Amino acid sequence: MARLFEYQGKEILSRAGFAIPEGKACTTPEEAESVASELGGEVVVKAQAWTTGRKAKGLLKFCKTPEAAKEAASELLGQVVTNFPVEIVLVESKLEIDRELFAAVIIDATAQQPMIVFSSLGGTGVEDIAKSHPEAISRKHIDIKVGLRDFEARELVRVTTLDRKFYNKAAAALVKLYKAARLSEARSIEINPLVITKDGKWVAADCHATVDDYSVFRHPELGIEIARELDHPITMLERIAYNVEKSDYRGTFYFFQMDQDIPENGKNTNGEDVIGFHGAGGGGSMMSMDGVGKHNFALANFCDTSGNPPASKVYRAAKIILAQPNIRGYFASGSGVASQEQFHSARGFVKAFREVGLQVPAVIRLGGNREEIAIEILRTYLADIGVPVEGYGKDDSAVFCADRLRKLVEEGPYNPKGPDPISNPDEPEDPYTFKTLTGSLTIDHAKCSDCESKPCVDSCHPNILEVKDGNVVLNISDEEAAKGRCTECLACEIACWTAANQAIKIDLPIDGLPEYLKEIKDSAPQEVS
Amino acid sequence: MARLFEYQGKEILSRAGFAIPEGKACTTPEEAESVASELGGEVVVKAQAWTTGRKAKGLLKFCKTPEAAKEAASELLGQVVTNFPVEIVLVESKLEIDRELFAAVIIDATAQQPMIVFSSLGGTGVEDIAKSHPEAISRKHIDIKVGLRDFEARELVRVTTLDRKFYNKAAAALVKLYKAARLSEARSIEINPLVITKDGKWVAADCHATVDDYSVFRHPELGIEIARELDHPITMLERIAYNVEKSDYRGTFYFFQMDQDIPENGKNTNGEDVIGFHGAGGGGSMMSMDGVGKHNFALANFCDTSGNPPASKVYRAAKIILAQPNIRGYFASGSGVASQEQFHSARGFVKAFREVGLQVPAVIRLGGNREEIAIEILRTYLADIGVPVEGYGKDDSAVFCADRLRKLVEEGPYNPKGPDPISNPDEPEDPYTFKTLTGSLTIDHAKCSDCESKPCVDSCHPNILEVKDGNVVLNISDEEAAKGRCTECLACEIACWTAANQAIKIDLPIDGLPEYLKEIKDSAPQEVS
Amino acid sequence: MSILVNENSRVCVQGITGREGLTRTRLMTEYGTSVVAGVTPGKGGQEVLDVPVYDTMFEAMDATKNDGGIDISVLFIPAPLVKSAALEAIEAGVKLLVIVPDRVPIWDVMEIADAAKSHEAAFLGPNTLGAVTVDQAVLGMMGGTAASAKDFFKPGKVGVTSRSGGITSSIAYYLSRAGIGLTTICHVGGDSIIGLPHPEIVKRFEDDPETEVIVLFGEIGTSQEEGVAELMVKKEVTKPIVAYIGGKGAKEGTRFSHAGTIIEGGKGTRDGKIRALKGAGAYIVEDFDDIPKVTSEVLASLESN
Amino acid sequence: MSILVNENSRVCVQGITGREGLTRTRLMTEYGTSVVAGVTPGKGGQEVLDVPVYDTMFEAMDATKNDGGIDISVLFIPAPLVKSAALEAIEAGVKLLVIVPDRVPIWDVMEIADAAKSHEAAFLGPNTLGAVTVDQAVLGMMGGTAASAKDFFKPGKVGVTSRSGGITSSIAYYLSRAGIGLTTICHVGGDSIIGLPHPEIVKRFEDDPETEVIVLFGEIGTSQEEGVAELMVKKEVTKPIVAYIGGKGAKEGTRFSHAGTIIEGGKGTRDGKIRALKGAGAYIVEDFDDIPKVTSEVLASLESN
Repeated sequence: MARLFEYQGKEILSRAGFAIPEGKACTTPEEAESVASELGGEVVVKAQAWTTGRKAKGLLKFCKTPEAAKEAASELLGQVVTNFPVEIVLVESKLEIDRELFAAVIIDATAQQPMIVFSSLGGTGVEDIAKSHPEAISRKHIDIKVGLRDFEARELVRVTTLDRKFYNKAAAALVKLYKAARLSEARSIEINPLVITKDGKWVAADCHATVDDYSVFRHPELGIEIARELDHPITMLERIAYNVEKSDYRGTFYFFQMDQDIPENGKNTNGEDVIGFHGAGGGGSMMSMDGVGKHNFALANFCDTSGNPPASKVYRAAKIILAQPNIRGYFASGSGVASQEQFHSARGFVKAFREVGLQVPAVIRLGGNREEIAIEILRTYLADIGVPVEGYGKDDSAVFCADRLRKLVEEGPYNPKGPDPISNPDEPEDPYTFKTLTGSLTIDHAKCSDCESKPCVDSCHPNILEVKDGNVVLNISDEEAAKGRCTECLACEIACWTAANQAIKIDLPIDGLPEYLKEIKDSAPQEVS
Repeated sequence: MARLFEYQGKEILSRAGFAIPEGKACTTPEEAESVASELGGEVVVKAQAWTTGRKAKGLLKFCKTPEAAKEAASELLGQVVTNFPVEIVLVESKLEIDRELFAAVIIDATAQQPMIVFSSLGGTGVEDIAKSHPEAISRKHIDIKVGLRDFEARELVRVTTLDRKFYNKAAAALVKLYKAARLSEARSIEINPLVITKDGKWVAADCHATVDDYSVFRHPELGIEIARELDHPITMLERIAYNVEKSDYRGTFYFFQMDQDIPENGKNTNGEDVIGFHGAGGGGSMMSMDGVGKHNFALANFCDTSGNPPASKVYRAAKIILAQPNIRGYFASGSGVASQEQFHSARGFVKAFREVGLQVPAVIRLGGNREEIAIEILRTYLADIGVPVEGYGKDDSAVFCADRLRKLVEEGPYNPKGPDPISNPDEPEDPYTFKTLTGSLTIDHAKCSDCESKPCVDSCHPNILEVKDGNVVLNISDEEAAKGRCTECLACEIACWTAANQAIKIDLPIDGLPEYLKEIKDSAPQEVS
Repeated sequence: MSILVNENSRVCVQGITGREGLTRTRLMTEYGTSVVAGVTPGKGGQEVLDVPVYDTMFEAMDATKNDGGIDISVLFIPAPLVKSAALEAIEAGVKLLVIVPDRVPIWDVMEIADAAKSHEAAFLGPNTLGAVTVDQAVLGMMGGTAASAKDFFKPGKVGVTSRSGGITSSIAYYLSRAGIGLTTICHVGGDSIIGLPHPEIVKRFEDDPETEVIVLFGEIGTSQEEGVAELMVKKEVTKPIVAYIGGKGAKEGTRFSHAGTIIEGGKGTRDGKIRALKGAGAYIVEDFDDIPKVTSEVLASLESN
Repeated sequence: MSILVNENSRVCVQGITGREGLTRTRLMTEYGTSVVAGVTPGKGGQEVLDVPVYDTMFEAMDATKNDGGIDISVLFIPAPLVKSAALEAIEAGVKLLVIVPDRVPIWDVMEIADAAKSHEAAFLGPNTLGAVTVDQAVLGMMGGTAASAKDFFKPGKVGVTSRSGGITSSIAYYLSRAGIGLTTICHVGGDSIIGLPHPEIVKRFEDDPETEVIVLFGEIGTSQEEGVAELMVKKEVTKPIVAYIGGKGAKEGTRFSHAGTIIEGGKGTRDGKIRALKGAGAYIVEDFDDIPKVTSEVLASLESN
């Protein structure tokens, strides 16, 4: 349910033919000045921010000259409003207002229908109007098959206190408002105030809109880069995670930061230990968060990999979580009894933890289908990394697991071994490479040909490897592998590493992460010289 | 139900996302050459004409070079096909055809619903396919509220003999076809053949479309100048009439020519006397045509003014009918018992006949509401024009009236008086002018002030005239008069002419008619010198 | 009895404040039609010819519901706005619409038809002059003024259904002049898709105890007349039908001013219609002026039975 | 007895030839679900796991109608195509849909809901793991494999309804482990508009003679739990309800991965839900791990009555 700024909401309205004030969104004072001068006359400079009552907060400034608009813009730009810095101001011609009304389209989840709301009074909060002047407001569910027809809109406004001379214009405006919502698949569009100007036009003076995250893919016209509502400006790490999510349709991946500024000792101002959190499934994640909360932990982040994600996705999620500096532990826990086969996740953890060189203790609760194998994988392949990683299953509660992490954190410090990837560490002499859905797999046939047992072939979950002339190769086409027949389950790499010649390297790049890590490292406080 | 050319139909398809061959409509051989050269490779040059079986008729030419395309275009352009000269050729890349199918959307008037028809065989007439391979065809009525959904389209094609590997592409194509029909409000769109190319694309190789005349006003994208289907290219006079029709919403006006080449003696090749025909109402007009047919008359034109048209419209229709040279009589007849007040029409005839200077006898059957007054008007104001004009009412049948015209025609020749308009013949000294819906009215106050009786004020049907300071003026605003409060009933002009000072002139221009008349006159056969 | 409308029918006029709306409301009320409401959005609150005007159909329905609501709505609305007005009337619960305007886009008509079907409503037209139940009520503009309508049409036992508006009045007048009285006369409308084509009207006449003979005016194009013949063959219509089919002089493929009068292939031809009706037992009149004579003979033969 | 599905229910899988469709069809059939048809447009004619595949739902309906047709369709379809597949199933006459996919656009869901209403059909989801009627049938992907589903869930008298898929299995497993058997367990789906929210599922449990106690897992956001409380107050639901509401740790306004878990003003808060349910007589469990204990006590008290 991504929120839009006023100017974006107005663009939606305008595309549906709804009148909006003349104006333009500006990012610099100079641009504001030039727009004001183009518009001529008095303008209003409006901070684009997710808040109400902007006038009272000084976030709207009326300006009689372009110079005044420039000054207003430079005052507004950069101000922080509810965590977000103002990056855009909307410069518009001032409206000559005759009266103010209210109109909105929202989705009524219980009725499973869109609803239109109209009030012949506007300007102030619609809840207040509903209390003080209920006769001014009317609302109606809309039949989604036929939309809002003009006669329905007229009937809607007729039962308010609107003067009947406005009925036809009101109906025309509401029909366009609904059309705007329908065309953009908005979750809500609210116009408050809807203004009748002195020359009789119906103009949207302000607009609050939210759109449906699930449909933005078919609305490039909305220009929404990241369809997600956060309570802070999106961080670099969140952007990196979002790109991973977007480029892999298999299962869910969701990541956001809750503490971007963890002190070096890993304790927040409440004295809680801040940990990386890796949930699985919405309900299970929240249950698990409740669990860790009981043990004096705070979360650096929220993360959810679920819906049968491939090992590669869990791997990337873990690497992103571990890119947060100064966390004191790693806690992964889902609902406890997952339907998905848990060994995929386990392998993702193994690859990530070894590659990064895990520095802090981790508790991984992998309850569900094939959890025994999953726990065994963690135990086997992470035993030597110098910090404890404990795996648990469905019979161990989230609270118990959080308690284990508490104990492990307190039992430290440990001697982490540092990075020790499970991939072929050498430049391959005789590389055999194919693409996977989100990365690539390279077998060094120079090493592979020496191997008698070929454990990788047996371990391959989708059965796409075979031995040919003593080497392991695909038994499907490269295209099929790249389209997803290779499920990136990581089993072959682990098998080759532990039971054969360490000939395989699976490369699963995360766009932007290396640069991000470098930047963090460079900007870390230097010792005073 | 205006017919579209192939290239126009394809434009509709293309707007809805339906694939059409690359190409362009051309009006000159040079343009065809240049388009062919842009397209590259083999092209087909197709005469844009309303006929089927163009290939057999040599109206499609495959060309391997731009020069050949140029030559083909010059052969095709100007050929006459079913009365119409070819003015446009469509030059398209030749398709590599794998198979040919058929698809159409038509309107089923009885079911009051659109219908989609699909055939897994195409290329030849769909009626033939229906007979020889009924299993290839399926059809379905479409719920107009929701349109054609992809799953319905799949089910539609499933019950034909189409190979199932094509189901999804077929459904996508049919959904687009319906969308094309819906968006353009077509009466019918027929794609035959619908081609699957060798590289698997679904392309409309040909397209026959007709659109709804009543909705073209909201489809400027169709570029239809005259929404009417005729069996000949539109004539200048028809175009003049159409512009009158279009610019006056009051009542119906419909005119087309049936004989554009009347010999000087007014007799066609069957020896029938050709007359000007002026009907009123579809049914009444046709009945009246049946009537004249019994008396060895042929029609120069069909004309219908009905639906309560103002006098001004009847006036213009009469002038347009009389612009046809060499007619032997004028026959006006409606259903016999019209609901509309007939004196309006009568005044229209009076003004037109006097202005033009009627040369031939006329029978005007004005049966219906207030017919007595109407007949009286004709009798009174046309008694002196030198040719007989007889008025009849509801108790006189069309056949009887046609018989009267026969007798009058045979009783000639007459001595027509020539033009003698009922308008103020002089340049006004003290003009008082206001606009009416389709013209203007001027009173010469220099003449008006002398008049005691002011019969114009009493005769004014909508009561918008009054005497002020001895002169007749509007008692409403100029704007109101221009918007239609002056109904152009012509009563004031006739009253002033016959009972007062001939001070009024009502000017009701007919765009293009003076120029047309001049051209006819100039091009009339000159006496051999 | 009668069909479509009688003196007790409660009628609304949509577009009552317009030029045509006003004129025809006068015709209707003066003739005796019970016009109980008018609707023009934005002009509610006034009275027109003593008829209260409302802003929406829902309001009109609501305001009249204690007195019996609204049975019929007559539309005098510009063609591009007809769809909205018709849907409003249908959704407000009106069961019969009379759509007078010409040139209503055909896809709009299909939407109206769809809505009518799902609300069990019917509509006469578009492009209809309306209907008259003689000496009881006028719907639309048939007759022009109350005085001429009273003068033209006399009560009796014959129902008239016609595809031409002017011809409806003509037949009704000529029958009345010949001493043959009428129940209801009805112009089905001149467009290719209409709400109540001949077969529907004929069925209603069949069910009307007062109508003894049906006079039908057909035209080339559409399959309405063939549909009537089918009803006769299936014995769903058993009353005698006197039919005249116009269009002798029409060339195939040439379009006259009715959208309906297009001959498409072999369907809808004059000959085909006459053959079908004759085959089904209708009395075919070849000469328009003979309609009263034939009708009178049919009536006489009914009485002698 | 049970709700939603039993061993006799005839099930279709839409998208049966896809990755998930194939895997979950195996789960369903191995568990005992009667999967009688699969549908993938363009891939009809083959068999998948002995299930015949059809090109359209209409074809599937037609092919199976002599054996009893199709009761339920489970959708494994990419989110952008769900609307079309769901409307097809509904219009073909299927009365219960299980819409597994995540991220179905909300306006599509409203269209599905509208079609379902007018065809008297219901749908579970979107974004649901499905439902299991223990030892009879699985719909969707709950349990992962037939072996684990058999292992996790034991039959008995308790119905489970949950807004979280993983938690549905968890509660069902922990109850089973504690010796408390189950009738049907159901994940209502994680989106803000879902076809069968808690109140609808609870009503079905009320009508199911075998279900004696209902365990409900709620979350912040939406008004589903408040709806259940209302049913209890109105006595439309009289069976005991054991409820746990998750989201203690959620900050207001912050969005977690369920679209539903948004707190809007005072509505949909954890406290409000608990208050409503408690007020209506539900047994509120504060500690997730206590669910089996409380359920067992409620069952015991039922028996002692």
